[in-house]
Amino acid sequence: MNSKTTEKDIVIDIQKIKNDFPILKRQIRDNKLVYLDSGASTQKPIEVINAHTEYFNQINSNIHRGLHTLAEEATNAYEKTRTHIAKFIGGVKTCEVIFTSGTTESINMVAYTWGEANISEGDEIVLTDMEHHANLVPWVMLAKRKNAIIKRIPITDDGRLDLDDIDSIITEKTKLVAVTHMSNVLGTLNPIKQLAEIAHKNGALILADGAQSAPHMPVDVLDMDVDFFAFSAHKMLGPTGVGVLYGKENILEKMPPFNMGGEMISEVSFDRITWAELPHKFEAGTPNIAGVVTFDTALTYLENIGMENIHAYETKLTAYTIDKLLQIDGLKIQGPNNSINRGGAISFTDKNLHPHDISTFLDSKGIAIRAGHHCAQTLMKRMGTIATARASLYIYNDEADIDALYDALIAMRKYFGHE
Amino acid sequence: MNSKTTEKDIVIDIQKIKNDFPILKRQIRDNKLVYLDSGASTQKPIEVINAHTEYFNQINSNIHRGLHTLAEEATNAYEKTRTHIAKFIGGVKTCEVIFTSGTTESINMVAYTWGEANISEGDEIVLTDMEHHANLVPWVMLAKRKNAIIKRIPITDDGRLDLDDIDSIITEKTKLVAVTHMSNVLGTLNPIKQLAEIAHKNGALILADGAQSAPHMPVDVLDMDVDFFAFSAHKMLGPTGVGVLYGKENILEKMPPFNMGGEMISEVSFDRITWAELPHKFEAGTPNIAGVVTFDTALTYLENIGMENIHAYETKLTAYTIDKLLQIDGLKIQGPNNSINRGGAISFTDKNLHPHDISTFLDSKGIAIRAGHHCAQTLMKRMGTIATARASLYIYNDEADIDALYDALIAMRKYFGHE
Amino acid sequence: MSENLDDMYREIILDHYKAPRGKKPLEDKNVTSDGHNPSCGDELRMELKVDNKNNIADVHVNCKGCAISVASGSMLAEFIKGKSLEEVKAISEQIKKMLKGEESTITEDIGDLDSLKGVRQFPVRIKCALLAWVTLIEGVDKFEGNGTDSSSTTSTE
Amino acid sequence: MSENLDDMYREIILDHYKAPRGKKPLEDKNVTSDGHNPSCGDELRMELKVDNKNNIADVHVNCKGCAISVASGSMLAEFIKGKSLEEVKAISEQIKKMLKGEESTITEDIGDLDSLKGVRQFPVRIKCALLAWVTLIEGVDKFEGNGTDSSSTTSTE
Ligand SMILES: Cc1ncc(COP(=O)(O)O)c(C=O)c1O
Ligand SMILES: Cc1ncc(COP(=O)(O)O)c(C=O)c1O
Repeated sequence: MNSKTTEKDIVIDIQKIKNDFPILKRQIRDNKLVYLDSGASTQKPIEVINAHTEYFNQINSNIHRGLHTLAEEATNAYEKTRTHIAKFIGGVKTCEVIFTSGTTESINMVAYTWGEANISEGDEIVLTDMEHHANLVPWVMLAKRKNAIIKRIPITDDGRLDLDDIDSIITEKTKLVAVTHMSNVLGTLNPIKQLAEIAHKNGALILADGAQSAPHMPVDVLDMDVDFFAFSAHKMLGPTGVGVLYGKENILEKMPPFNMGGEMISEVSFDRITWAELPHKFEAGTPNIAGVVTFDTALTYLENIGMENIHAYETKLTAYTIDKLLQIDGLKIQGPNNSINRGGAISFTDKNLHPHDISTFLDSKGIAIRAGHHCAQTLMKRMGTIATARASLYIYNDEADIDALYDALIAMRKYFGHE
Repeated sequence: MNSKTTEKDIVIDIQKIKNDFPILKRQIRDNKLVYLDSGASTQKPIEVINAHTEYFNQINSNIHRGLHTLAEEATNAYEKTRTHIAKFIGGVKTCEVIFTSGTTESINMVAYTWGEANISEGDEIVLTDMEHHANLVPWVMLAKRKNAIIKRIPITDDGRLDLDDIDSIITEKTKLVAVTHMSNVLGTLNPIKQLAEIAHKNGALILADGAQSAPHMPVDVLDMDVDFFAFSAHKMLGPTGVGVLYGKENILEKMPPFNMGGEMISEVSFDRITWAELPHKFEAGTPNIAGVVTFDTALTYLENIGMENIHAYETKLTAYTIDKLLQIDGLKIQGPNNSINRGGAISFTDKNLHPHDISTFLDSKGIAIRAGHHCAQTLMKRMGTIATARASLYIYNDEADIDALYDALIAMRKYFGHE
Repeated sequence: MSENLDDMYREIILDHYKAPRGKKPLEDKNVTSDGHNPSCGDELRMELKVDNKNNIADVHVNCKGCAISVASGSMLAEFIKGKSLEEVKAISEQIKKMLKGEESTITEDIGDLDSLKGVRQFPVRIKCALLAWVTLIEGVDKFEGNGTDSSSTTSTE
Repeated sequence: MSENLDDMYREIILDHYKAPRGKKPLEDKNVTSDGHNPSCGDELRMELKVDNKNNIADVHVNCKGCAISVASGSMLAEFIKGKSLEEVKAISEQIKKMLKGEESTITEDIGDLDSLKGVRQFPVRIKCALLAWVTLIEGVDKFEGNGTDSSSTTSTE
């Protein structure tokens, strides 16, 4: 990872990258696939696909406790990814990295364990008006169970957090601030470090939902000083069914376990059960071993390009995209209208057309975007819309993809008679 | 699946099968791998490995809600597996098949949702003395939280359930009977249908842990009349990170959801949240899509051989294995000494050697077995041992593998001076 | 396969979408029924005036949604006007079957409605086409249940 | 690589395993320490007689476990007899480091103990070799804490 990259340093060999992703050669309805749905899930480079095959051809075995060669190799490969992640997110301890099945499980794990043990009647949990359901429903339901109170940081009309009244929102009553690092709908990047400071000053913990940030930029959980950080492998070139929960050691130590079963216990009798050490306490049963092992290759692929480079490249492409979309009459960007402090999840609405019609039409041109409420119904309400169309970018996208999107949107307005 | 198979009908082309599994060509410490650890996790045939690659090369996308071609194809492929499983376990409704990350999560899901809602102080939960920690720790901890009572069905010295006093164990106080269909340590097959009848007569539900049975024999959850049934894909030629929870529709309907986030809600506001229909209510967030899709191919592979055939073949090989092991002085089979009503998980102990030494020695000959408590510490205590060595069989094993095991065990006793 | 696209967005559908029928709210209604697809955000309000011979004297449909749900609502408004509740219920069930790809026994000429068939190739959009029909059935059921002014909310999900 | 196997199960280790030293329980002990590896099921009881010059006058080790944990306990019994608590603590820390692959500064001749190095190639077995040493440290700590008869339970997991 480069420490600092200016625009002219951006070295992305986009043709090489496109070639690394076999699916991008696919034809969709007679057009070459233009994949602009990476916010939902990214495509996988051939290295990752091969690593998965290699694992099954050479190593496949259950891990831990096994004394034979395959079990040991599988365990080493599995733990290698853990070490890699610990470095990737800023150099934390390996015992602070817990494998889950995805961001959703990571956040639910905190709600069911830390939340059940620490939230009481009258306590306050602070969310924002731009949370994904994964970082909203668990807290709303926890608050219901505990008679706790949900407070929300509002957003401005252009989709930024509005921190004007933050001192009346995060107070000494606050037990947890749960906030997305980057909005999956608006693209907005939130000032996590600043919020962490405010939370800690008030004696609260902070959880950052990194599902949309970890794939696209350097992440340093120590510098941000978050207590929990959650993300998913499938949104960063990795396999499905693998996620991460980072938690500070002293907090994880005190948390009760979540799922219970093999590997997460030390001693079991019908009267007394003791838990295994971190991180195993939180990894019950056979994990997604092949997935975790493969994730290592995805991280290496990203690091070879460089997370700073990726962020810089995507920022440039985001600016290009916003610029193009704003040239289309009747289209509105839902979220920041510029590329400052935002990522490449770009939502838009058409004053005449429902996002579903937009998506169906674009698909007929081979362009994959997402349309709907993006698991953010409360945000939709705030934006005064029922759904948006969303193009979301990654390292395998280029200006040609955006030009194809632009042309298709023009053709669409004609098709539906809204020229 | 053949309805009835007599011994002479068994048609297993063992050479073809062995060839289908690339890893079986691997050399371990200068010996060809002899894999006898399928009870922990099975190897994968080339078809399954290819299906996984194909998914990433051609279809990969997030599912549901997506309106583009890839999303639709991925959704169809994902739901196809659900339909397949519904048929595989006896012809249940697709809405009764819930995808989880494994047996462990399946059982924890029931404990956290049905259990939290239905178990009260003084209620009784009936387990057995041969449960895997995955079907023991969640219930013991639930009982602790609720001041409920754990009762156990004892086992006989040769590892069968002892049902003599069953009427005093399962009573009107019983709310749940949670029992393994096949023991991962002893190999014992339990009379689930009979237990279900007794449970239901007493107004209790029954959960069967099918982690070790579903891979090895025809399973009909309707005929057994179980309320819940849990199993893992990775133990039946499928990927890691995929499991199934079957539950009866009317019971699942009434259960609150487990993890919360995207896909499992219908409407969300800060005041009111409504859940999605079955099975989606229980599948929060992005599931292990690639894994679920690939599992379909594993099931087809098994069905092409035939579950009746598989069971018959393994029964024969189990008899052969037991017979061979009993020829070795100082070795004791922990579990039934014959192949009647048991599967191919064969535990043994040596009167002089710790199972870990057995396993390490066998590994030096390329033979992979498991040694330890097998996540069944309470069973170990009951058997009066601290650990066992376990050889566990699958369709790619044959008598030559068992002969290799036998020869190595003889060599081992010599090596450690216990001839 | 741009044909596919034209299969769904047939000219007749785009025509209904661009100029929906039954736009005018009724002054004199005795059924109000609201429909809703949370995952799409589609919202539909339907008003019926049922006369004393149990015929539908007038219809109003207001749909905020995609082209398919709007067009489906518009076609419904056009088609059911003047029909008896009996006829309307029967045809609604048939349209539901047609959209879900089940066997339907439609023999009469259903005119524009036939064009909804194209939606079947887009499974995620079927519920959009269904919305108006499900809302109608719900409204009629309620009406028959109490015989007077009735209102209800329903969803196709 | 059967060499590997012989690396771990060196002749000297098998020798200790087959005939463990310190087998006899002590009549006159002032430290009892129990060790335990739940995942292996290994159990070890250690008894020490510490004389009034703080030297270890006698040792008893009883280990129910694998060849490695038994041999490691036997070597320990042989090695520490007659040494001072000071020396014993120092060597225990060094053996722990050696087993974990950290840099150790052992200069003296540790005799048979050197053969435990081979275990490092079998990471899951390291805790078996550690058991006796960790149990010893725990026992000595307790002894120094209260100066009289002390007992404790510990684990390497
Ligand atoms: C009987 C039994 N139950 C449950 C499990 C747990 O399965 P998993 O680790 O796939 O969650 C196992 C696997 O070891 C098992 O053998
Ligand atoms: C901001 C955000 N949080 C959480 C999630 C949930 O991630 P997953 O579905 O991988 O659990 C997503 C994915 O859509 C997301 O964008």
